[in-house]
Order: sequence, then structure tokens, then C-alpha cells
Amino acid sequence: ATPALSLLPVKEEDALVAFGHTGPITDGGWDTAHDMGVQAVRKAFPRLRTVYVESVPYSADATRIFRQFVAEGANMVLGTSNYGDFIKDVADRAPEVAFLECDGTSVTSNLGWYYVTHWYPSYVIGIAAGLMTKTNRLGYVGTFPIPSVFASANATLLGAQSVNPACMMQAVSTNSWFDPQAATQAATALADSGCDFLCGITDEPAYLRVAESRGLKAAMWNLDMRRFGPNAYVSSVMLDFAPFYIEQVRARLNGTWKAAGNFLTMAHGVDRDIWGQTVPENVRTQADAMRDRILAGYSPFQGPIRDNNGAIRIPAGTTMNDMAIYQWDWGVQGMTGLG
Amino acid sequence: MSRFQRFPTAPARRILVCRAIAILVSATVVSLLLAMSGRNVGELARLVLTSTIGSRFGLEDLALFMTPLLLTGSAVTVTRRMGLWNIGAEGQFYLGAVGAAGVGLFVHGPAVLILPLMALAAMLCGMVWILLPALARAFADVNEIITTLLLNFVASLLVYWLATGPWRDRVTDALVSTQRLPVSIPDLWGVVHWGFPLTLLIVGGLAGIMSFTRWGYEVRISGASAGMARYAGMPVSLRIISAMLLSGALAALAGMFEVAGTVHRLQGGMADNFGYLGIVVAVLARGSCLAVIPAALLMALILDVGIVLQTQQVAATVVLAITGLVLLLVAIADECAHYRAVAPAATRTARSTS
Amino acid sequence: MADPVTQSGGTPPVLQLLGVSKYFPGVIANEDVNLDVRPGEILGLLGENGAGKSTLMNVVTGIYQADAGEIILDGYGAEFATPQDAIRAGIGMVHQHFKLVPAFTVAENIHLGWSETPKRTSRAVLEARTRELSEHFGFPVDPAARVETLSAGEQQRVEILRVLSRQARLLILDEPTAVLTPQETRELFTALRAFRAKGNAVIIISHKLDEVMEITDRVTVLRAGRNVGTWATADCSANMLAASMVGHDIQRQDLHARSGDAVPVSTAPMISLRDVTVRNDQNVVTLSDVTLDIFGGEIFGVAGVAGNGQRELTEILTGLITPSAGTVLLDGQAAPSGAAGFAKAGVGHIPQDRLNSALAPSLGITDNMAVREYDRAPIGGGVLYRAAEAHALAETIAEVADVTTPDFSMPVRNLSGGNQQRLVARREMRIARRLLVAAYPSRGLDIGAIASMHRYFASLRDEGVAVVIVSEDLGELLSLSDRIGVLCGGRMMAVLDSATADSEEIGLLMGGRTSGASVQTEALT
Amino acid sequence: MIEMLTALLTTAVLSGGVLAIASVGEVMAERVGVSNLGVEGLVSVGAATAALTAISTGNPWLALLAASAAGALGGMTFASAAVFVQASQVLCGLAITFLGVGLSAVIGHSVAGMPVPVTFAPVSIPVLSALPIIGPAFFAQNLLIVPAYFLVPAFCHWLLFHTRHGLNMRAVGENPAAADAAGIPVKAIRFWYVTLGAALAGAAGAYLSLAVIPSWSEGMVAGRGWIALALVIFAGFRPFNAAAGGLLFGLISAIGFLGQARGWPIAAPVLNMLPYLGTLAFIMLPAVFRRKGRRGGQAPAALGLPYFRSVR
Ligand SMILES: Nc1ncnc2c1ncn2[C@@H]1O[C@H](COP(=O)(O)OP(=O)(O)OP(=O)(O)O)[C@@H](O)[C@H]1O
Ligand SMILES: Nc1ncnc2c1ncn2[C@@H]1O[C@H](COP(=O)(O)OP(=O)(O)OP(=O)(O)O)[C@@H](O)[C@H]1O
Ligand SMILES: [Mg+2]
Ligand SMILES: [Mg+2]
Repeated sequence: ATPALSLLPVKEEDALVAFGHTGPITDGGWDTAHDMGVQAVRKAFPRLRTVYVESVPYSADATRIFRQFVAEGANMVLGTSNYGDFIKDVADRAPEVAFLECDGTSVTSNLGWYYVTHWYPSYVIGIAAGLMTKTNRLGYVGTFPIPSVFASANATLLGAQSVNPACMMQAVSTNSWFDPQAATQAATALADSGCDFLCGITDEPAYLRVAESRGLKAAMWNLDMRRFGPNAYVSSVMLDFAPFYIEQVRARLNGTWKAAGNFLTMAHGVDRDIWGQTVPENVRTQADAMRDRILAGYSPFQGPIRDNNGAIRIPAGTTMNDMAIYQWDWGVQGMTGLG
Repeated sequence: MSRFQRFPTAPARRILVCRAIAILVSATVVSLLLAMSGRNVGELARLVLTSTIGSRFGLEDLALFMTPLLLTGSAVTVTRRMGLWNIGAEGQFYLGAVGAAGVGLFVHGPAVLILPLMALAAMLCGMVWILLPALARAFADVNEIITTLLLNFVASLLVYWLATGPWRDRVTDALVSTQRLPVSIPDLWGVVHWGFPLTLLIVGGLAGIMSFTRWGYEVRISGASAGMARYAGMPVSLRIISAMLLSGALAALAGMFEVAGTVHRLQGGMADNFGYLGIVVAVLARGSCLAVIPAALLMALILDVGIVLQTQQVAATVVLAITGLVLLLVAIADECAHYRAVAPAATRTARSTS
Repeated sequence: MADPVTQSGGTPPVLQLLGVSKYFPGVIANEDVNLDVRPGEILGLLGENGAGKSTLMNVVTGIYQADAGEIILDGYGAEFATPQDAIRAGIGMVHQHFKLVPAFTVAENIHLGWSETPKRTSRAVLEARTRELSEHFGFPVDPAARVETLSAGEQQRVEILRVLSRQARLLILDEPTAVLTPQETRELFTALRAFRAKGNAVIIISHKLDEVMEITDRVTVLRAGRNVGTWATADCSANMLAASMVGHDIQRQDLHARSGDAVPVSTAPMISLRDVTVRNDQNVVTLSDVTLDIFGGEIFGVAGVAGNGQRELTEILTGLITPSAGTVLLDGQAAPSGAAGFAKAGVGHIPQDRLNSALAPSLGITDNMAVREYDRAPIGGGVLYRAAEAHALAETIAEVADVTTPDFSMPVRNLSGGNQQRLVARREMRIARRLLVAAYPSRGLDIGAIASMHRYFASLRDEGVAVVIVSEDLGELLSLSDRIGVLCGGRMMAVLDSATADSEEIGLLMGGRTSGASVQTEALT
Repeated sequence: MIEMLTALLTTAVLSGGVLAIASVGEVMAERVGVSNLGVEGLVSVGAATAALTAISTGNPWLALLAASAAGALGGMTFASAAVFVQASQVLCGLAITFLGVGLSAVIGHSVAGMPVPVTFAPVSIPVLSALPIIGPAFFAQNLLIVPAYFLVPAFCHWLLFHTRHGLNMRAVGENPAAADAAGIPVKAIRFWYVTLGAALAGAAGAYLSLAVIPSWSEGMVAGRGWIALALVIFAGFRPFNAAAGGLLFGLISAIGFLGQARGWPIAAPVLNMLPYLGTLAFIMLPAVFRRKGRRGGQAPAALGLPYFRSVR
């Protein structure tokens, strides 16, 4: 079946859009952010039917759930994390259904992907970190050594080094996306070894609490988390999937949907959060200056960039494009603990 | 007056009847709760039935679910026969997946050669993973429950490390897995691969081994009575080790089938609790290898219904709670199956004499 | 001396049972049983294995609830829903299978579930209290010893002491003497008489009729769950009681008499021990320098007080342990290694604890009967285990053992002890081409069962097999064996010809004294 | 050095507390012969109940109480099936795990991810908190630490080994038939101590969501109930050893994170494995070097077995 034929327009009242979330939508982070996108879709298309399943594991169960969505007549299926083959296998067998995978890589006739270019806000927040750290040691609470973690940690460190070249970053992996107690232990260990600015990529605010109780600073991910540590809170990489989801669903209903890889860019799906109450004015302005430049089209990811063995990976005069950053798998100079 | 009395054994038929009642009761309770929360229970029931046993798609899923459950259930059952608990099927599953993926990724050749090699490597890895608990149990009397359990966490971390580190996918840059294996178990029927009939054969064979070989007999005796095993001069330590190794190999084979049949990559979290669910299956099978088949079917049904309920907006956690309720009632039903009314003749005599 | 029955006629019985019935699935354990026991008397409760004695007493102690009938205590109706109720009413029972916690010390066991145990305790307090109790009631125990390390007799003392300390007025003893040495039995009886003298009552269950005649005032006989009758002991004879238990007269047989076609005693020893010494885990010598020849076609009795090396001797003879020093020859050859090798070479073994050592309690009869032959044709050979053949074997053994069971997959645990014993004996006799070692073979069996067990041994002997019987019952040894070896402190004190030996002499040897001219250490020819 | 030790011990004590409380509770259940595999579920329920109560009443003590009560309720459900009906303890335990983990999400739904405003904040105990290393670790953190590591284990130890009641309890776990014949109410004792153990598991959940995190989210127990179960065997069924086991596990995992944070040249996954491998080593070593024939740390003889009066 050719895509043009099978992805015909659907009437809003007949359409079913299904979401598979990677965790509980109440996690206050990644999945809550996606769920806010789903809510926005509901509001924009009141007659559309949406369903979702929480905590879809990265296992054959994911295939089963996506298959079940198809069996129940879904016209569009979104997986809010990297389900890889688990979603692709289903997509290949259901050409009349549009599939979108967050953090994915493959594009077929009916499967596309989307991802937030979180490295830009991370760089901006990194500038704040570089200005605010006194020990010049940033701590990073990581999950697994995967590209999005490399990109997030590297971008923050590069931002910090751009204003404070002595900055180093120590990363710790908890080997779990969601284990507040492990994250607490990791953050405590980082604080104990001299880090005074914590950042990371976990789905919950454990390290912000540690920062708050130890009088340190912290930058977060996903959403506004300042209530968990108002004094420690610097900013967050804020996610907003609503416009993208609405646009994609509309395209599917109209019959204009095309499978593609989509980067959600600065101010269009991802941004830094309003600065925390303890962030000094000069820090805000200096960081926001970079934000404005990025919005104007500038990329700070320019060579020369050295890896943590000192070798030049990105030569001078070269700019890392989004795809290269998306696949980042080495730590920049000054980074320890990742890969 | 009819009196109920507990019999030491419960025939299979009574157990089946009691379990059916338990499942009916739990279905009723769940339906009532769902109806109270404003759902169309009739429609839901229809969907559940068509999506599990009422459609080809559902049956395929059932078979896919059963394959690993059969193997991990058998793995736990084998150690139960020896009077031991292998709580580590989850870890051995992972190691099987590691062994299989290792061969699949780094040895190249025709599938007919690679697949058996993968199975072999998987079983070896599984056996290596249970070797330490087995030796510690046989020679130092170290409780195998705790050692096998702890190794599960280690195995899971090992797989995460391999999949995101040295073995990670450098072809398509999938995030948390190795690249797709070049060989896979051929499909037999839709998404059901040949691992399913093979697994049924393995379980049947295992039942044969347990009942009709000298080794199976010695395991049975050693597991039931250490005193008698010593009395008969049986090599109990060797039987402990061999039974545990076999158990590890079976669980590992489940990992191989999953990696080469359904997932096609090594990936963290892929064991999907099949190792732990194997314990449930083994308990449901009450120590019999053949009964692992219906037990795995029951478990697969429960899991599959769970998936349908989830897509019908019943939260995964509620589904988990429902699973717990079903298992609790089944446990109670199993015990009730031991009770029968005592012979009315005896009761009548009692009344006439008092 | 006045007849106790008429003497206590006026006072109400301590305990009276009226029409008690108790049913188990498919089994009538008790039906319409009447019984009474009065202050100051010892009542014997008799019956074959499975007659319902233990069940009846378990009803009295609240462990089981009667399906019909009444329990009357001191003239008032009583209802025992739990063991607590019975204990509170002054009923104490020493169970056939001891109810002690093996991992606990004697002191802890004594104080279990007892309202007078101090609420806050310590080891020292419990042990001091136990020492006091032990002195007060005249039952010597070691308060700090772990029960699992004690002999059966010592364990029983703990049980009795426990019951007495709870001020029991009615003491129920279920086959207490089955596990006691003659010396221990005498001590027990002394204590029981003292207890009775204080106006208390005792119910004692026993299969040993001479003891029943000695200690009881009256006897009640059960058969198949029903009362056969109650008599004053003085009016009874052992033969009459036996007949009323079984329902017909019992013929005594001369077991020494060999059948016409009996194989003569072999000239070469079937099994020989040369300077055999055994040390245990703690490196203590438990069997010391034993040299012994046992011949085919003879029954060799081993006498001695329990714990003097009997266990080690049987384990040496059956290959379960290897000597620390010395050699074992089986039929002139160096003995094979391990219990399996001995069994293959034709050595059968009926151990003391049948249920847990010779059987797998939770497995079916078939599996249990196959254990000696699973590795040879027709059941085994190679890697296979032919379940159908094993079933056939189990049926064969059950038939010759006279055990009827509808279900060969039923756990053997559910068989009566008597049936378990018969099955084990028959299983072992099948493989005992050279030697059969039986430890305390008649323990817990009724007279009928003992008689058939003895007949088994005699017929094996007549087939030319060497039979070794370990027993504390000198009467049994004298009536059965050709020679008797006496163990004391791990040494073989002497080997006597049973035709000329007498129990007094053996008793001296058991106590470790070697005086007496008739001691003969030469083998019989 | 001292500073590092203090820091290590402080995180170890904080994070090991959950394990300590839950495994001491399970020790009580297993001592009376019942193995309750539902700990993970009961800790989850406790955590959710505590967060919900704390957020809606603003009283952490009430929250602790509610969590223990919820745990106890779960324990009673388990015990009704596993003790009174005498259904398979393994199956019932796993069922309670599923039920508990599932229901915890229903209970905690409305407060998921919300900060718990009233928590067990750090309190310094005079004199004791001034002790070097152990002072800050044990006596200057939240108020639940002292009960978790000292008071509850001490009480359980005293109850088990220094009272008449404890003697009876242990008898029920060793030989229920003997206990029954001695007039000890076997089922009642089993029921109540399984309930007590479950209440402690609930309290362990409260500790997690009030003192460690402090907030509730789905899946936050993350397998610690299973570790607590394993620690019971590790501890040889003794309350103090169980608490010490929790501390040890917390310590090894703290060392692992410290190693990562200090950039030790050991692969992060290996450091993540450390607590499991370390516990394994601590179990194996004494067993390997134990003198033959010496007992100790053995499971109660009747652990996991149902007790029927009419079955021998
Ligand atoms: N727990 C039980 N379940 C079922 N049936 C039983 C049980 N206990 C005893 N019985 C039955 O009750 C009968 C009486 O058993 P009981 O133990 O009272 O005999 P007994 O007179 O004490 O024999 P023995 O002299 O061997 O001790 C047995 O023959 C058996 O059939
Ligand atoms: N749980 C049970 N269920 C069914 N039948 C039983 C059960 N327990 C015992 N029996 C029956 O009880 C009979 C013997 O019981 P029991 O052990 O009381 O006999 P016994 O003569 O007292 O043995 P012993 O003297 O060695 O103690 C057997 O025939 C068996 O069928
Ligand atoms: Mg009996
Ligand atoms: Mg009896």
C-alpha cells in the first residue's frame, strides 16, 4: 500500500489517536510534559478520541501495546520514548496508521520521529552554572550513558566553560530513569565530593532537594520544579509538546501527514524556564544574551571541541548540527564519569 | 450434617474447578468495580475476549507470552523438585540473552548454524550465572534464594551496560540496545516464531526427564528427603548442582528465544519480569513439569488481558492490582481444593450413636 | 491389697468418655468409645496399630474435636476446643511422636506455652527453674542441652517433666516405653507409681503386654476404633489381652527353629570388621576397635543401651560411613564404597527412623519402593527410570508386605507407622542377598506386626542371609538371635551364644562390666 | 578522611533505613514461620499512604501511623489467606506484591510528584550527635533513624529472646505442632506477627516518602522490598543483624556512588553492582569459612510450611 493511499484523511469524530508513555503521567517530569501535550490535543480536537497507556516497558510488551492500539482502530500512534523496533515492527505491519516515536531514529513511509533540541537551553543554563559555581565543579546526575545524556551534559558543560573555562563536570549514572533514592544518593555523593551546582536528566526532582538542603544550586529537566527547592532552583530545560502534537494530529486528520524526523527547536517545544529566585541579575542577562543569539539562529556548538582525552573532535570552523548532537557519544574536555 | 475435611492430596480436576471459580469471582469483582467507575463492562468483556482468545492476533500474543513463561516456569519447577528455589531465573534469562546476542553479533554464518550456537552459548551463560549459587548451596549450605536473587540485579545492570556501552548499536544509533541481530528464529504463524513449539517440546521432554530418567528420580528423592538420599547413597551435592545448572540453562534459553525470536536485540529491561513470573507459574503448576503448560497459559492470559485493559484506559497499576487479586484468589482456591465432604456414611453412624 | 476398681468406685472419675466418635477421611478412627479413669489409678489403653488409641487421646487433649460423644471431667461435662483448655483442666499428654522443639534447649522446651514462665526471661532464669523442677519431680535433665542432641529417652523425660510441671492430674502417655531402655522404663514406672500415690491418674498406651501387666490397674482395649472392653489388670493375662486386641488367639512360635530346607550357616563370614574405629565430627571416638565376623544364615543380635555405638555400627555395616581406622570386608572382599555400593552388593538396611531415613515422606509409595532397585533392570539400567516397572515393583512389595492401598501415589507419610515398617522391611529383604541390618525393628509395632516382622527375619536367615538386629529388648534378642554382641561405650564388650547367655549377664555387660566366666569371644562355627 | 567517612555513613544510614525497618519486620514474620513475599507491595502501599496523609493532614506522625496501618491491613489480607486458609505462602506473597504495588498508585495518584511539606526533618539529639562520625550519621538526621536502627530492632530482639511470649513465638516458627500441643495459639500468633511485620513494612514506606525523598511517585520503592527480604536470610533471622544488613547495603551503595562522584577508575556499572555483589560476598564468606557442624543463622524449621493439626 502506498502511503498516499493508506494515510487518507480521517474525520475528527472517527479518529483515534493513541499515546504510549514511558512512565506514569503523574511523574511530574517527562511523562507529565507529554501528557500536557495530550491534553492540548484534546482541547484542540474535542471530538477526537485519544487513549494512552502509561509505563510502557522497553520490552516486547511495548509491541503488544502498540499492536493492541492498532487492533482497536488507532489512526495515529505516538510513543513518547525510544521504542525502536518495538514500534517499528508494528508500524511495518500497519501501513494505514501513522506512527511517531519520540527520540527515535528511523523514518519509514508511516513512521517518523521527533525530539527536543534540549542542548540549546542546556547550553544557556550551563552559562548560568559557570557563572554561579564557586568550586568550578558541576555535578551531573545521569541515568545511562546514551546520546541524549551526552548531549545534555556536554551542552551544559560547554556553556559553563564558555564563561568559566576552569569548569569541570562530574557525572554519575544511576542506571535508572526513575529511582529517587538512588538519585538522592548520587547527588549527595556529588555534593560530598565538592560539586556545588547539580544538573541532570532524571525524571524526578531528587537532586534538587539535595541541593536545597545542602545550600547548592541545581538545574532541572522537563518542567518547572522550583517548588521542590526554591532557593536551589536555577532553571529547567522546559518541554512543551503541545504545538507539535496539535500540528501533527491536524496533518493526520487532513491527510497531509508525512513521516519525517522532527527537531523541536528553541522556543518551539523546548526552552529554559523562568530563572529561579536566587539567580543574580547579571547571570540572567548574560545567559539570556546567548538565548537570544540562539533564537536568532546562532549555534554555540562550534569547533574546536575537544573530547575528555584532549583530542580535537570537532575542528575549528566546524559547527555540530542538530543530528550530530543528537548522536553525541563522547564526553567533552573536563567531563568525567560518562562513557 | 455434612462436614468438610482436608485431604492431603487434591486431584487435578478439583483444582481446575476451584481455580475456575476463583477466576470467575475475581472477574465478577473487577467487572463490578469497572461498572461502578462508569465503564461499559459488556463491551470491555467482548474486547478482552476477542483480543485474547477470540482472534488470531490475540492467540499469537498468547503464544508469544507463553514461550518465555514456559521456560522460566520450568526452570523454577526443576529446582522445586530438588527442594530449592531458583529466584534467579530473571538474571539467567538476561545472561541467556547476553550469550545469544554475543554469538548473534560477533559470529557470522548461516542461520541454521548460528541459531543452535546462540542457544548453546545462552545455556552456557545461564549455567555460569547460577554456578556460584549452586556450588555455595551444595558445598557450603548457603541459602540459594538470596544468592540467586541478588544476581538478578547484577545481571540486569550487566545488560544495561553492554547495551549502552561496549555492544551498543553503532549502526542505527538506537539508544539502549545493541544493533539488530542478523539472524532470527523463523516465524511460524504471524509473529509467533518456532521457539514456541520448540518450547512446548522442551517442556514435554523435561517432564519426561523428571519422570522417566534415573537422574530425575534421584533429584525427586533428594529433594523430598535428604535423609533418604543419604540412606540410599545418592550423590546429593551433584544432584543439587546439576538441577540448578539445568534450571539456569532453561531460564537462559528463554532469554535466547526472546532475543532471537521477538526482540532481535539485546536491550536493558527486556526480561519483562519473566523470571519472576516463572516463580508464579511454577507455584501454579504445583511442582509438575507438564502442569507448567496450563499454568503458563493462565499466566499469559492474565498478562494479555492486562494489556487490553491498559489500552482501554485502565491504568497499568490497576491491572497489576487485578493480577494480584486473581493470584490471591487462585491461591485460596488451590487450598480449598483439598477439602471434601467426608463420607456421609460415617457421618450417619456418628449421629445414630450419639 | 484391695482391688483398685472397687476401691475407687465411689469417687467420680477424673475423666470419663461417653460415646466418643472421631472420623478421618474414609476412616473410622473412633466410634462410640466409652472409657473412664479414676483418681489414683493407672489405666492401660491397648489396641493394635491403628486401633484409634492416639486419636482418642488427642480428642481428650483438645487437639482433635470429637465428631460425637461427650467428655466428662470430674463429673462435669467439658468441652476442649483447644489444647489450652485441656492443659488448664489438668490433662497432660506425652505424645507418641514427641512434641518438642528440636532447636530449643531443654529449659526452653519445658517453659513453652506455660503461663508460669516468667514474662521476662533469660536463659539463666529458665535453666535455673528447670533445674529446680527437675529436682522436685525427680527427673534428671540437662537444662542447657539442645533437644535435638538428646536420646529418645532423654527427650521423653523432658516431655514428662513438662507435663508434670503444669500440675497435671491426669497424665497420658502414648507408647512411652517404645523408645526407652529397660532401665529407663523402670525409672519411669517408679515415677508413675509415685504420681499415682498422690491421687493422680494415668492413662498409658503400650504394645508391651508384660509392662501393661506390671504397671496398670485396669486396661481398656480398643479394636478398629471401638471398645472391646475394660478389665481390672489383676483379672487379665497377657494372652487374654492379646487375644482381645487382635480378635483371635495368638500362637507363639519358636523362632530359633529352622525350616527343613534352611541353608546352613556359612563357613566364611559374610561381613567382617577388623579393628574398626569411628570418630565423629567432633573427633570423639564413637566406635572403638571393633572386630567382628557375621556369618550367612545366622541372626546376630546387638544389645546395649542406646547411644553406645549402635548407630555407628549399623552405619558401618551398611556403608553409610567409612571407618576412621580399620577395615570392612564384605563376603571376603574389600567392602564397596558408599551406601549405594553396599546395597548393590546385597546389603539391606532397616534404620531406626524409618519415616525420615528410609522413606521420603512426601513422595508416593511407588517412588519409595523403587529406591533400592531404580538403577537396575527392569526399572533402571542406563539413564532410564521406567515408572511402570517401578509401579509393578511397588505393587509386588505391597502385596507381600500385606499393605493394601488404593493409591500408590499417596504420600507414604499418610501410611501408618506399622505399614511403613512392613514396606521398608520387605523392600530391604528383596535386596538383602548377603546381609540385612535392622535397627529397633519392632519399635512401635503391635504384637501381631512384631510377630510377622520376626517371621521375616527367620525366613531370611533360613535363606542363608546374615541378619543383624539392634535392639534394646533383650527378650526379643534372646528369642531371635543366634549370637548376641554387647556394645558399651563404643566397644564390643563380648559376643555371646544366645542359647547359653542370660539377660542378667548381658545387662552387666551393657553396663560395662566384663566379669563372668561364660564370656565367649570365639565365633560360632 | 573523617569527613568522607562521616559523609559516607550519613548517606548509608539514611538510605539503609528503609531496608532496616522492612527487614526487621519480615524477621518477625519469618520467626513465627511465615515468609511474606509481599514486602515490596507493602512498602509501596506504606509510602503512598504516608505521602497522602502527610499532604492532606500536615502531620507526619499521623502519616507514619496511617502507613503502618495500611501495611498492617495488607498484612492481614495476606495472613487471612496464608495463615487462616493456609494457602500457598509463596503465591499469596507474590499476589500481595502485585496488589500492593498496584494499589499504591491508586492511593498516591492525587499526590504523585507533589512535595511532602511536612517531613521528618533533621533533628540533632543532644550529646549523641556530637560523637565523631556516628553522631552526625545516626543522631543528627531525621527522627526515624534511631527507631529504625536501634529502638525497633532492640524491641524485637528483646521480645524474641528475652520474653515468654518470644519463646512461644519462636516455637511456632520452629515446630507448630509442638507449640500447638503446648497450648500456644499457633494461627493467632502467626497472624499477628505477620501483621506486625507488614506494619513495619508500611512504616518503611513512610520512611521513604517522608524522610528520604520526601515525596511520592509511582515505582519509587524500586525493588527495595526484595532486598529487605534477602537481608532477612543474610541476617540469620535476627533483628539487629537485619538492621545492620540494611546499613551495610546502604553503605556499599553509598561507596559506589562516592566512587562515581570522585571519578574512581572503575566502570560505573560495576560500582552500581557493588551493593549486590558486596552483599553476596558477605553471605558467601562466612559460610565458606564456617566450621563444619556448627549451626547458627538457620531458618526457623517450619518456615513457609502451613500447619494442619491432622497432618503429621
Ligand atoms: N491425621 C489422620 N488423618 C486421617 N486418618 C487418620 C489420621 N490419624 C489417624 N488416622 C486414622 O485413624 C486410625 C487410628 O489411628 P491412631 O493413630 O489413633 O491409632 P493408634 O491406635 O494410636 O495406633 P498405634 O498403636 O499404631 O499408635 C488410623 O488407623 C488411621 O486410619
Ligand atoms: N492424612 C491422612 N489422610 C488419609 N489417610 C490417612 C492420613 N493419615 C493417616 N491415614 C491413614 O491412617 C492409617 C494409619 O494411621 P496411623 O499412622 O495413625 O496408624 P498407626 O497404626 O497409629 O501407626 P503407628 O503405630 O506406627 O503410629 C493408614 O492406613 C492411612 O491410610
Ligand atoms: Mg499411631
Ligand atoms: Mg498411636
